[in-house]
Amino acid sequence: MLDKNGIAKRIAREVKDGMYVNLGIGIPTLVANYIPEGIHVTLQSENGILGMGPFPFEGEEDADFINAGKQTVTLLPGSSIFDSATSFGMIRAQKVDLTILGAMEVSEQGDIASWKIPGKMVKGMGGAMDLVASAKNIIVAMQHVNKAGESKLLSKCTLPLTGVKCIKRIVTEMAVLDVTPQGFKLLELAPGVSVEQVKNATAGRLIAEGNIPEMKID
Amino acid sequence: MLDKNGIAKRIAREVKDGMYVNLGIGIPTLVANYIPEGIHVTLQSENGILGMGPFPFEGEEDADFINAGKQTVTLLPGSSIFDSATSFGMIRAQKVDLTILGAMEVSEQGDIASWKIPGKMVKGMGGAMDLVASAKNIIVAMQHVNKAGESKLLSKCTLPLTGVKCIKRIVTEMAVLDVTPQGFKLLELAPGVSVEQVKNATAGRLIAEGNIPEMKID
Amino acid sequence: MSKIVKNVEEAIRDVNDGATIMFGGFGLCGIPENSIAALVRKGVKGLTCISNNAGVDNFGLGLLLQKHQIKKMIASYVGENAEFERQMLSGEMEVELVPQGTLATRCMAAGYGMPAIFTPAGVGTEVAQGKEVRKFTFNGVEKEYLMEYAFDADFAIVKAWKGDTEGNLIYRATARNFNPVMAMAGKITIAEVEHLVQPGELDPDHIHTPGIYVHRIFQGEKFEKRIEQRTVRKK
Amino acid sequence: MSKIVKNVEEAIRDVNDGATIMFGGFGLCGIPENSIAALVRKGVKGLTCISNNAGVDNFGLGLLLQKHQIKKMIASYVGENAEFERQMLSGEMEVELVPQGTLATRCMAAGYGMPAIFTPAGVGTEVAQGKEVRKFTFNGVEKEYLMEYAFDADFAIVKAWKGDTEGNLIYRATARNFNPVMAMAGKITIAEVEHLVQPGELDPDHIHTPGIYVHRIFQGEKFEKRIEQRTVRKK
Repeated sequence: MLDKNGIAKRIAREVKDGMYVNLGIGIPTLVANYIPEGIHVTLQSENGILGMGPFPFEGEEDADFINAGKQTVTLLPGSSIFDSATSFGMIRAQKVDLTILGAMEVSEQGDIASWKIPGKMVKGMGGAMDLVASAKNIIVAMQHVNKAGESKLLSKCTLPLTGVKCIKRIVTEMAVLDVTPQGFKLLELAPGVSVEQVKNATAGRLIAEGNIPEMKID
Repeated sequence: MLDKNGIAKRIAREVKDGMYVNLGIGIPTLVANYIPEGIHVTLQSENGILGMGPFPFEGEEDADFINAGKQTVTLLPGSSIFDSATSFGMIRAQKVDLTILGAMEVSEQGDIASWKIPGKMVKGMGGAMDLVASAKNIIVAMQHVNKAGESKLLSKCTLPLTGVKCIKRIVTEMAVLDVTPQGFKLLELAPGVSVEQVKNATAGRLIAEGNIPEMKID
Repeated sequence: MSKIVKNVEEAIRDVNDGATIMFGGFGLCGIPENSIAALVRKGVKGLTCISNNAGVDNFGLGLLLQKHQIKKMIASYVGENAEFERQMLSGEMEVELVPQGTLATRCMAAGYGMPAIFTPAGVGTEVAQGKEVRKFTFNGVEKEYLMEYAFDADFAIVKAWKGDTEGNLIYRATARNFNPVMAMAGKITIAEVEHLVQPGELDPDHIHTPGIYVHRIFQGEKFEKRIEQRTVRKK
Repeated sequence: MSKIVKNVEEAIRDVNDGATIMFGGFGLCGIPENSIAALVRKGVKGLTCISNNAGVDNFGLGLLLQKHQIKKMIASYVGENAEFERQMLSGEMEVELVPQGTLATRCMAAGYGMPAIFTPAGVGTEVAQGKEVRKFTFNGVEKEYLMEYAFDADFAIVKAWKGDTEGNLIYRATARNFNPVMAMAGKITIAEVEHLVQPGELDPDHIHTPGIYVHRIFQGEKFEKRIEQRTVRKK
């Protein structure tokens, strides 16, 4: 089983040189810490940054410099600032190469639910609906099961949807899976995790063919 | 009869303090020279200027500073530069208070033709179609008759249209006229011009009620 | 005809009960805090507020919320505000949740004189309910889009870093966010700035919001510029 | 993966016969003159060019026109070019005249991922022929609008004043014009700049075109920057 940083490390391997990447709140944010040396990646923050840098040094934080999670950040040399319409314009126009975000549920059709639990929690969708509707390459970073022990990889989402047929790949603490027309295709297992365990934790159709390799992380 | 500068002078009286004004090529451009002292007007040039100033001094012309007529211009303090989409965005959103442009023909319904003579001349509509379709207040500056001596104020335009039901007011070398549901309403006469002369030069319905005052110009 | 108003009270003088107002800002970053405080003092009620977020319990739009001045909130993310959630779940306040890009683009549409736009955001979700869905082939891909209408706001209240007396505005870093698109979209646009300067002091090439969009401008008395999530690293 | 190309030939290496290309510029102001000259030298044919104007007889797009490299021209105003008029009237070249705001907004639509937009420009004129007309009530006024589609261009070739190696661009004065909206809209965007600088030399707040839109960038060898209408006043 991976911890959150492990999931982030595995996803960081999907990031290629020259990519523009949007990282959602939570585990996706951690991905920035594990991007391999020598790879030049530009981070987009949908509140209006390209070229987002690390958190500021203590005492250098500035209220005018925040990311989409409202955290104080810095800008890297070569960065640019733009308004919210431009930001989502570049997202809709698929200029952002890779989007990594969290989810409450993903269905075997690639539907995603991530913003609302009826009667309980409604934080709003923020930019997630725009991102999932437009991004050409989306990876979901999440736990395989929720706090109640129920699978988050379903044949059909039960919560209100964020987007339909949009998720391509999922990385959890247990596995890497692709959404295929036949169902969730198991690509890689986390160290110490068996196919059986993934099967038990996956409510939707799982395809596990041949010898499933172990994830490479470091 | 007025000369071109006379027409421009009369139109300049329509310009009020605080207005944002777009001036077309030709006579409209001359209006800028006659805006009364003490009135603060901001000129928009649709290639991307607010706060356009006069022509540069000899030797100070710069290829990067031009107006919509491709003439070298200067910027006034407090000016701003923007792209073409923003420029026409502010035009469509009716942020520009007054548009002054030329025409080949105007109909008594307020239709305007100004961009094409089939088989003869097709320069393109440039920004004219956008301007007439959106502006809340449009004044046409033109000669009352064309070079062949034919009226340019018609019951119906004969040339391809630039816009429909959009012109509110016309200033020619002979008169000031408003487009009304009943036809061209004669508001003012140029010095030395009679109602009869305007009638003869107007092919569309002309309404001349009561005593028509003489234009005030200076 | 000067755009300068002498203080925030004069700037919001005709913001009355029932007004629809756009508020610039993302989280607490770049919000027109002087104007919000003045609206609280003025006590106008029944407001429809268009803003990406709803502030926190004791700052930003949260202050209007506490006084029950907001009838309807149009926002994309309201997660940081307990009182908001209470008023929403209890039905005291009407809430329209809009995807963030749709929110920004509906502002932009108003500013660009476009009555409606098409976006794929929300297709197949509850956001699409009752909306026109249309297929377009764009860049060779056929896809469904929602038609979303331009906002129609009586006022846009924005905050800029610098502004001149012609109404030209320049924003600083991510305090830009929704401010420029809302500034374009208000029937009356009110700008509070940190630094009010004379015409000619701002470079025409660097203006973010041309003055034509701004009807009233004033230098804010005090900017707290509260930080919502202070995240730092050690030196 | 560097965006810097060593010269204009490398920048246009894959601009082949039949390509659809957007060219920034208004009149001769802000046109990518190095790239146009290279396309003339390369001799690519059958081009569809999207540009507000078509240059003059011996400069700008007029050079491509002389060599009969343009199959179709999409423009708003072509009045300054005798050879253009000849090719258009004789039917040698296909011409689509588009209102200037529609031209700009169709570029913007592509850059903003919007498949279509609505504009009142051209309603009731021959521009409306064959197009969907739709009524909207916007700001309380009911009006007819044309639906116009986003452009689909293989390349956008733009000219900026300064650019950095990340592709960020800054334009100077009215040489901005169509360049930013076209830069956003090209599937491949090529930028020629007067000054190529290192990352960090441009202020992030003053970038007109964020680097994400720009795929190739180079410093032009020579900029003639011809003036079309030299108008001056005496000192």
